[in-house]
Amino acid sequence: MASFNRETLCIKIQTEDFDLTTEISALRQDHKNIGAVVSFVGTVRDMNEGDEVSVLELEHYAGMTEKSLEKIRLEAHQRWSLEASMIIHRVGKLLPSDQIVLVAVASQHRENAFHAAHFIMDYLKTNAPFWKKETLPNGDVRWVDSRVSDQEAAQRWAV
Amino acid sequence: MASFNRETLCIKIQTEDFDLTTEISALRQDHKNIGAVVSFVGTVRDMNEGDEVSVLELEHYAGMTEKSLEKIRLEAHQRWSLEASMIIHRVGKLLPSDQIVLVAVASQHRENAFHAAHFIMDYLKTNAPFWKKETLPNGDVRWVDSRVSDQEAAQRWAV
Amino acid sequence: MTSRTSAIHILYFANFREVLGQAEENLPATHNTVSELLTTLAARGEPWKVALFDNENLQIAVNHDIASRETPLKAGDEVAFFPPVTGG
Amino acid sequence: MTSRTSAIHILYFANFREVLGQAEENLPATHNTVSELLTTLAARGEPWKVALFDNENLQIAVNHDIASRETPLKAGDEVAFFPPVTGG
Repeated sequence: MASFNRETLCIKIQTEDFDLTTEISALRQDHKNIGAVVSFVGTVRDMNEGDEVSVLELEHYAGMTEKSLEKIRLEAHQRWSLEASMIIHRVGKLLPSDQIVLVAVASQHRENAFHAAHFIMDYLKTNAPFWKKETLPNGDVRWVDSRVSDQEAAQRWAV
Repeated sequence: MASFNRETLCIKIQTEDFDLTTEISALRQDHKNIGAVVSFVGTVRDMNEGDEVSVLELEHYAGMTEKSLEKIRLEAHQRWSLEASMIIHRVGKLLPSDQIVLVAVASQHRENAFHAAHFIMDYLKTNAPFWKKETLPNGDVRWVDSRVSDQEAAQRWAV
Repeated sequence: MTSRTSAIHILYFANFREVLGQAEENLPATHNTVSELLTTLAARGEPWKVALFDNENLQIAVNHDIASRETPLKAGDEVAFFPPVTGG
Repeated sequence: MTSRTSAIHILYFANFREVLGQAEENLPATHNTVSELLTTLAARGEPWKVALFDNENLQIAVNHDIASRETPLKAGDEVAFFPPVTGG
């Protein structure tokens, strides 16, 4: 459970891109009894609500972001038997097909890792203070609306 | 849906290791409208049934393996709206913490990718002809028993 | 001018920041709850009333924790107002 | 000796291969079902009867598809017998 308390490694908010292999290797380090690693990568789609998207800009609430992500991560560790987990979320300007977010969970058995990664993403979507603003090819700029489906997804995990 | 029919890229049985970043990049190529990529990596645990494990050897039924994995993959594409998916399974001798299997699924929305990756793994565990043989530190060699929990996991996806 | 430690520090995010024309400000710590603070802000006029006071989807955080209109406030607290989050 | 095309080709995997002491063989295509083939094999004695015929967990594939004891056989078919799979 070494990395369980290494908060600085488990939550990262950054403008730069991340490399999946590097991050998963770091996550697995010192945990020999891991049998399953589930990772989720969210990427910028080139379409939203029927419109082409040229640029996506991510704003966040520094300070609260880290705290809320760590709270979600620890909640996952309380609900499922996990060996390690991490969350990386990018902020700033992104382009279509860029990586936005990585959630990775390692456990002895796959069921726990699948549930925990899904849970973390659903909670992140509704509880972590990030906001997306998209620029269309004609120059129009608009804030992305929250989705009812995301609210419903998070509510399914209510205990 | 370009890679949907590129069977040679979607199913790989190999002795060599794989690199997560490289494989996910290949999976995402030519699919700009991907918003979610869920990957599962199975790794060799250093313990099984209370005993330390030194070496794990994977045998498979060449010919049937590819066919059964492709069947599982296509079934996932029929059940959920997916952009692309792939399965890599290693065979031969592996050591603790080595990567065994990669299942990666890309979709527009995360719910589909999470379900499909989980489904593929649960079906692979019970339907693809692979067998594990483990060597203990004292030299004892034994075939790994199938798990009732894997049967139950697969049955939960029955339609 | 109220100094930060004896005041309530307020932050506005995303479209709130744009509609209200500011990212942050300090107000006196004479407001005992978020609701009282919102009443003061609503008195500034239409955009404040619509974006915050009347907004059923208003999200509130006090000292980095999700809060509600009933959450009590004291000097030094950081209050943030923002629309529903859309990260991930 | 039966040639492969006029025969049924049989494969044994994992511990079956070890217990039965062989990985593959050809038998005449005079067996109309997997069940008939299993009866022939069981007549060879204890390990064959125990590992295959009496084994409730016996897994069967015919031409790379999961099959059952009732699956019909014809010349040229490939039949595989194996224990429950444990990959992944």
